[in-house]
Amino acid sequence: MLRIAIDKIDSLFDAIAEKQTLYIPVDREDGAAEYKKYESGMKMSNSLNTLRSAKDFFFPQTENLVEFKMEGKQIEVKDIREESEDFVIFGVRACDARSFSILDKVYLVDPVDSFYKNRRDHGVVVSMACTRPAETCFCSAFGIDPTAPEGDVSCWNDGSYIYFEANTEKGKAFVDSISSLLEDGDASSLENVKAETKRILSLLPLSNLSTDSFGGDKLNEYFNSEKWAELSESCIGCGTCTFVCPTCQCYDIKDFNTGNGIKRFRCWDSCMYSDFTKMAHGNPRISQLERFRQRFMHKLVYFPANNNGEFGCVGCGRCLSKCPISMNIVKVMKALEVK
Amino acid sequence: MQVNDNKEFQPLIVAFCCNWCSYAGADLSGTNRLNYPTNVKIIRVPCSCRVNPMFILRAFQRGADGVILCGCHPGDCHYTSGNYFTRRRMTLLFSMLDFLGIERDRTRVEWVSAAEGAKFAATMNEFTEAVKKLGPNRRLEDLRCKKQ
Amino acid sequence: MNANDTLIPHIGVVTDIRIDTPDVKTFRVNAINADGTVGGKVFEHMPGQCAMLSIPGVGEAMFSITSSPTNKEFMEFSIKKCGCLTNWLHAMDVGQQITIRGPYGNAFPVETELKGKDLLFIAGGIGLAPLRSVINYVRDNRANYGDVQIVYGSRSMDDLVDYKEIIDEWMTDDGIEVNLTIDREQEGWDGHVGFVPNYVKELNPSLNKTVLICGPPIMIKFTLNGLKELGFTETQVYTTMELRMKCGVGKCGRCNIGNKYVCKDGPVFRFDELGELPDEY
Amino acid sequence: MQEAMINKAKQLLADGTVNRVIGWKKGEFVYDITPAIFETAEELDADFVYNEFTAANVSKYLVKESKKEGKILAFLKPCDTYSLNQLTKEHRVNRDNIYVVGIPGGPKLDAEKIKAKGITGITGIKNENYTLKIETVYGEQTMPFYEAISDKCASCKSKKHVTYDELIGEDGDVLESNRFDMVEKLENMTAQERYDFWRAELSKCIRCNACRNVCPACTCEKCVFDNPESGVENKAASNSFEENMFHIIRAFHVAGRCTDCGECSRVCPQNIPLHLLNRKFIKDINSLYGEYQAGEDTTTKAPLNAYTTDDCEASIVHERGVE
Amino acid sequence: MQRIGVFVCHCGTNIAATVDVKAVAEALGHEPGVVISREYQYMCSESGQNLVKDAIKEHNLSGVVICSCSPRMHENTFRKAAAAAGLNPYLVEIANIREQCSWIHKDIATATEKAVILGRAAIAKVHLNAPLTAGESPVVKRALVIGGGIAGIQTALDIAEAGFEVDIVEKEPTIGGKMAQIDKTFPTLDCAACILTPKMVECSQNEKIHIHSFSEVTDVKGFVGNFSVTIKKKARYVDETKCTGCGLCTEKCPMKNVPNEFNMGLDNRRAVYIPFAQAVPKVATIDPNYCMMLKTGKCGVCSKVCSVGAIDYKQQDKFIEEKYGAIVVATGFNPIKLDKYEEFAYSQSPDVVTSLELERLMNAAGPNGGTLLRPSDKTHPHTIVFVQCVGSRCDDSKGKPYCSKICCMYTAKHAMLIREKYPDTEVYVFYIDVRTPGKNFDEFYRRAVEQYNVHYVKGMVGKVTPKSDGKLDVQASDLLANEQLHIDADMVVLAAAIEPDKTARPLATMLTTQMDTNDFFTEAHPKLRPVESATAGIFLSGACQGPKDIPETVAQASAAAAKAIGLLCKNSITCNPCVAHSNELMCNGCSSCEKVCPYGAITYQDKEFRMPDRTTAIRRVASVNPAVCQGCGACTVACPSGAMDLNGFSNSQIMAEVDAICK
Repeated sequence: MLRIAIDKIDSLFDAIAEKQTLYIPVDREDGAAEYKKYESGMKMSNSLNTLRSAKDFFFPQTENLVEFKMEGKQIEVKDIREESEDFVIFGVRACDARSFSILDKVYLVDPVDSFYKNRRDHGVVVSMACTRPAETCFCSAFGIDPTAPEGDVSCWNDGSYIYFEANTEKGKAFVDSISSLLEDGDASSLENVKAETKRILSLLPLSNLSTDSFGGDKLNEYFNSEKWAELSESCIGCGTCTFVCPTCQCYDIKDFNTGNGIKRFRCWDSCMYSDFTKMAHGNPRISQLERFRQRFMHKLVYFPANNNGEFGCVGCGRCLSKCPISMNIVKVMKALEVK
Repeated sequence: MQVNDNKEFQPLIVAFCCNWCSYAGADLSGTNRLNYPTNVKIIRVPCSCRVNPMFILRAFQRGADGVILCGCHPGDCHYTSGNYFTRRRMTLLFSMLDFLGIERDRTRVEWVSAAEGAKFAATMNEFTEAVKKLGPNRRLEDLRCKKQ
Repeated sequence: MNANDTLIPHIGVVTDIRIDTPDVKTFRVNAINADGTVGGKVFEHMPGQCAMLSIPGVGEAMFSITSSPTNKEFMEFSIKKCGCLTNWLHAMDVGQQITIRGPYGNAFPVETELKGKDLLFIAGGIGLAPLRSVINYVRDNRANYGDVQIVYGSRSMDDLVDYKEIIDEWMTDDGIEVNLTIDREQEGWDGHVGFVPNYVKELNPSLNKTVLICGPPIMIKFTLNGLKELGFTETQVYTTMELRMKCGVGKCGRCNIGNKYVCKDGPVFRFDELGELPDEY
Repeated sequence: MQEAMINKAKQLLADGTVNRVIGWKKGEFVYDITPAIFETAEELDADFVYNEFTAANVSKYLVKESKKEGKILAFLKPCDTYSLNQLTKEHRVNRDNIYVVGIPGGPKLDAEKIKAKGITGITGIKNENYTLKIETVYGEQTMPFYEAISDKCASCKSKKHVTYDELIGEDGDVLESNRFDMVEKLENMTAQERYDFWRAELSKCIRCNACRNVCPACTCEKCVFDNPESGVENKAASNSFEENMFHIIRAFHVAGRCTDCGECSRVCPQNIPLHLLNRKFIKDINSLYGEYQAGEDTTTKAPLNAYTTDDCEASIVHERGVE
Repeated sequence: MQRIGVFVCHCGTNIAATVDVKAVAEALGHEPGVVISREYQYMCSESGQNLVKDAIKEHNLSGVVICSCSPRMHENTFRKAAAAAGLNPYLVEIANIREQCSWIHKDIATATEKAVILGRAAIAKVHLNAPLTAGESPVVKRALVIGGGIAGIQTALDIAEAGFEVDIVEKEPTIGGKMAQIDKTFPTLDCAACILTPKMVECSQNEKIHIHSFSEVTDVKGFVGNFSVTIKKKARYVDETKCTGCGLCTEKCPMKNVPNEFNMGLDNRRAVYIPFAQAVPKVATIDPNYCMMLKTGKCGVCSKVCSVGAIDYKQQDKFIEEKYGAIVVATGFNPIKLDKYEEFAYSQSPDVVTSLELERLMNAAGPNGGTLLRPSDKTHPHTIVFVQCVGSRCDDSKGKPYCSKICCMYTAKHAMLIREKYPDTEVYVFYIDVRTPGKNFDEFYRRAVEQYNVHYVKGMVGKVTPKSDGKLDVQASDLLANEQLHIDADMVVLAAAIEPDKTARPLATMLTTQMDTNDFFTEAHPKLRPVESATAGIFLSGACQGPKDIPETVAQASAAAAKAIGLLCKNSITCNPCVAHSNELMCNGCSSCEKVCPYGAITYQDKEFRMPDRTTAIRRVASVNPAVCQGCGACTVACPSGAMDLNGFSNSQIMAEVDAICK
């Protein structure tokens, strides 16, 4: 298996960054990790995961879609799309790596979202297997193996070396492009690392979380559950869970009048927001209960209903640590679960 | 922001003037043909207390380099107390902008009575110069509104 | 990046504005051709499909295309004044350009399930707009369909959309029965007076008809109950929905009812399909 | 304490004083505690919790709850009582429908601070003589208790309950706090340094609105930033201006009303020290217009709704401190 | 989509000389919503207005922008024109391209560019203007006159004459003011009392006039047509309704050494006193600072001698609240204090007096019974020096920058009277300029010089030094002869500057009227509205507005009365529609707006609402009384949710202007 010694990782990053934009997770001053554009000298974070998910690379918080010039009765449409630059995201965890395939099922199905596709086509996802999962992790519940992450390229760290394995054509090309810096080596030590990680996984408090009772077939049953009232009563209707979530993909389209033209942009939106579904003549989801229900129904029921049973959650645990009032999908699942 | 032929930086100054004192003061400086720079554009408000901090930020967003608020002298407010509220609001707002590292000289409150045409012109001259020295507003700009 | 993206709209030109009722206007929209001339349609559609119209900086909203696909010259939109954008549209003059993207959503199954069937159209108020597209499509392909009955009601005579077309064209067509009603007695009106659901019951249409219904939610609810009382089944009745649609392509996440996206899986639903969905509309 | 609270709640439910209780409900881990409403003794026994992680200020929920039928029992920490008083002053709650039991406050712990030490896989936390013994799937870890204290409690301003119907335990005093230290530190930086500091912080903002939605002073029927009619509606922190705009205006809107409960910074998923903006206003108000503590009472005029004829001029900003 | 008409005024060459008006009209014609853009010589002329009216009709305009002079000049003109053409007058906006553009800039290119931007801002604003309808509010048919001097008296008499109730509030125990203290008036030399006292009596006898003497205004609420005024009737310890003014108490009071302010402290009165014989109301007043009974509880002489039992030592200040439709301010003037003018030895020598003191010294009812004697030794003065402009036309902080206007004439009068009565007395007048612009004024002054041989010396007195022989050494310079003079004077009379009464400033705050830096009330417009304040329903009478002599004061008093009568004649007045309003759906009921409203225009109600979640809720919401609101907008900023907005200056309108300017 191709590998590089951990103490040489900087030279690898330098080499990649020379050719294309490289993003790696780095530690912030407040201790949280975030993806940053690599510059020589940056140290990769040892954190389990970044505070914000990696979806930003393909589905940024805001992006301009199109511009208009208005004059008299005339409107001029300006297509401002540009070919994305090639880039590499290094160190994506298994949960986030899976999230891309979920986003793909939204943005790459007909009609294809060219803005998303553009970035997706030009981005190489290099994932990294987990070794120190946290108590908030529950990716296993969604069939994700954190010791075998998806991505164009998968990586493992045994403490001395980082091992590379390409999974896609794009990934292969990437590994080829850095192969001069890699060496072939014995990967047997990884088995121990994986086994240890799996042992830890089994000890995690959420290890026994089951998705068995969820899916598209119990739509009305869950929709009409009496539990929603109690679950949603303390929800403050902010968008934290949505915005840290790697799979939440709702957006709003808005116009910004610059004074010299209109910029039409899209930005993240949250189904938890009170005006998310508001329209000129009313709002179909009038209470926080309905909005709260929408979010979890979408992940646990609607998404699987439309996508062959695949859930719209990857168990990254971000919402578990970030929700201001500590309400989250795990609590919802446990409360709703039909025994 | 506007750039004239000799490329000297020409700041855009938005002046909010209360209808009763400062707007009349501005009129008087016109009546007396007292020059002040074209950079200054006046917006008439009934009272300085009508000026919402949002208007000031909005001006900076849209490309203003300086915002000045003019009202009746304390005690002379046409509405008795409006400018006293203005004074507190703007003191706190400006202090907050300062706290965020926005240049202090981009904002100002000045009391100009209807009789102080000369003061109005002098204030505008002085303020425009002060803003000119700072250069274009960068710290509170909205790049989307930047002129191509 | 040459691929078309549906989020990037086309330009349409408003070439005619017809005042239908005090709060409904019908706008004729043409495309701008490559040579700069104005004419033809911005895109083709099927009856029941929608388009996103927008005035940049004012707003963007989904409207059903009220003209029939058989009309090759232009598209029409009947729009009721109810918000920021529609106010703006109502105030504009002929010659105004707008942005338009689409077509979005599914259509009434005019080429499949509806083919050869006797059709009953039930509309209330501005609800006629999407059905008009189907009615005219049926009229232009008359041989493919059986009897056509139209029940249309509105608050008053002045609120009947497309009244002139109804009187001059639909009523004069053979094999089309038009039943108009208004909510309250009015001078100059010698037709039926009463609410649509009751009128439908009174008319007692034959049970072999396939029903297409559109109107205010309360009208749909009562009419459907009435139809059921008469013996109709949910599989015979189609409607078209309206929920907040933003992207038009089932991605932005706001128009779903259960797992269905109105903008993509709808807006046309058969009632038995709707019955499977959560009660959230 | 938890025991005493549950007993008190049961008693008040039983004697009909209240028909609901707002408190905290235990979660999956030791720290993920959710504010919740309890209606029966059974629910209280099963889920009610009060410990080092019950930091959430429940007073904002009372805006809605106090308008419902019947009286609700609210357990309020000293800092929470200031929020309630401020809401009462602004007629946002119906105080008559609330039965306040004052409970001793913090210091509360912040799980993020424990995690920031690299401690993960947490399955249990115990405080033994101000050393936290943390059980994890990776073995037991320890850290000093004080290092895990949440920011809001680390600069506690008061242990005094300013409104209550009943107290459990002794009432405390208003404290000399160090809460303005960081504001002062920033004030003493150069404008460029301050600008860089805030750019770095505010650029992290993802506009999740958690700070606003949790804030007991932000109870507007419709926030200007959500209202398309307001002309300043904005949904995303599209650029540095909008990041500034939202936080400046939000701080301005709560200036003179913010009780400094610290919830904004507690809930910020990006750890932006938003409370510093509020504290800057509080500090300015105190120094320019006299000491004022929002929520201390329900009658005094908020400093921005009042004036004196000899207030300082706005130019004081230009005259003092570091440029 | 709006249909906006833009009209650019040349204002002759006032605008057109520095602004390319054609280019402005052309540029603004391209702005969104503009359907017609024209320029014209004089927009405010009738044909200019017709241009607007015709365009409104022809193009079915939904908004009009006039680029012209200040809206303070002609906003109303164009609003009326729009209304005449059927367009709501509040759909008109003015872009001020004269005072704020053409008159202050010289470069045509930049001035034109600025004019376009100002026009653009007005267009952006007018896009969002809403048609407004002015409400009406009733007029209370009663006037308040604050100050009972000749100005107040005349105003009150005129208003009463027109048939309206009128109250006079006078802070002194009697009306009459300064004129009562004056001996003779210029230029006719007739007796002041002979003119004034009949008017005072008329006031007391007129059924429509109610005099609140020894009273002060302490609070003013409300607005034009509907003021609510709190008047403090200070305790005078004498029951006004019982006192007959017999004066017995003032003779028997044992406290004899109270400085008599009516005689400028030149003699004494008792602790209980009637200021002067013709006082109106003729009622005694006890001075609590000197009355033994009030101070120590021992005495009670006055009470014993009063046959009608009018003395009431327990009397308290009384507050009454009255409603008025109009308020006339007539607070008058005072001579400035001269303690800063040590060079004139005013505080060192009793023989240095002010002109007003001289009036009393020469008055038959004065301390010397009308014989002019030196205060120090009661001897006849043989040399009198008058010093003009003491504190007037002064550029330092000791005095006033303005000319006190009346000094030249009263000094000529004094000099003439002295020379007439005491021909052996030499009179010197030191002046900077002699200003006599009034009917028969210059003739009067020339008589003093030519007929009465008063020595007018152009020059300033440098120093007055009391000498050991009781004389005063006056050092002065004669500018015309260019020499230094020393005059041995028996008396020196200082023409002290006059200043507004000290009560005027707090009153102005209560009335929300403006004052200039000298504390004179500011008229709404010096030429167009000289007797009105900028605050509707408040009128200015007499010297409170600026220095005036008696004829001018009386003329202005009548003018103010006429304006007040004009208001009182109306049954109702049109309100300003540019007032605040609250969007109840967004209102939090937090009371912030109420706390900053200076007019108490905001109240709260509990109302039932259908909430967005389809429940109903009772919510506390603000509502604005449009008749009380004056439209300052303080509430709009205090309101965090933006529920409170201001008609005519809405949040969106102002932001649209900001956007247009910064575009």
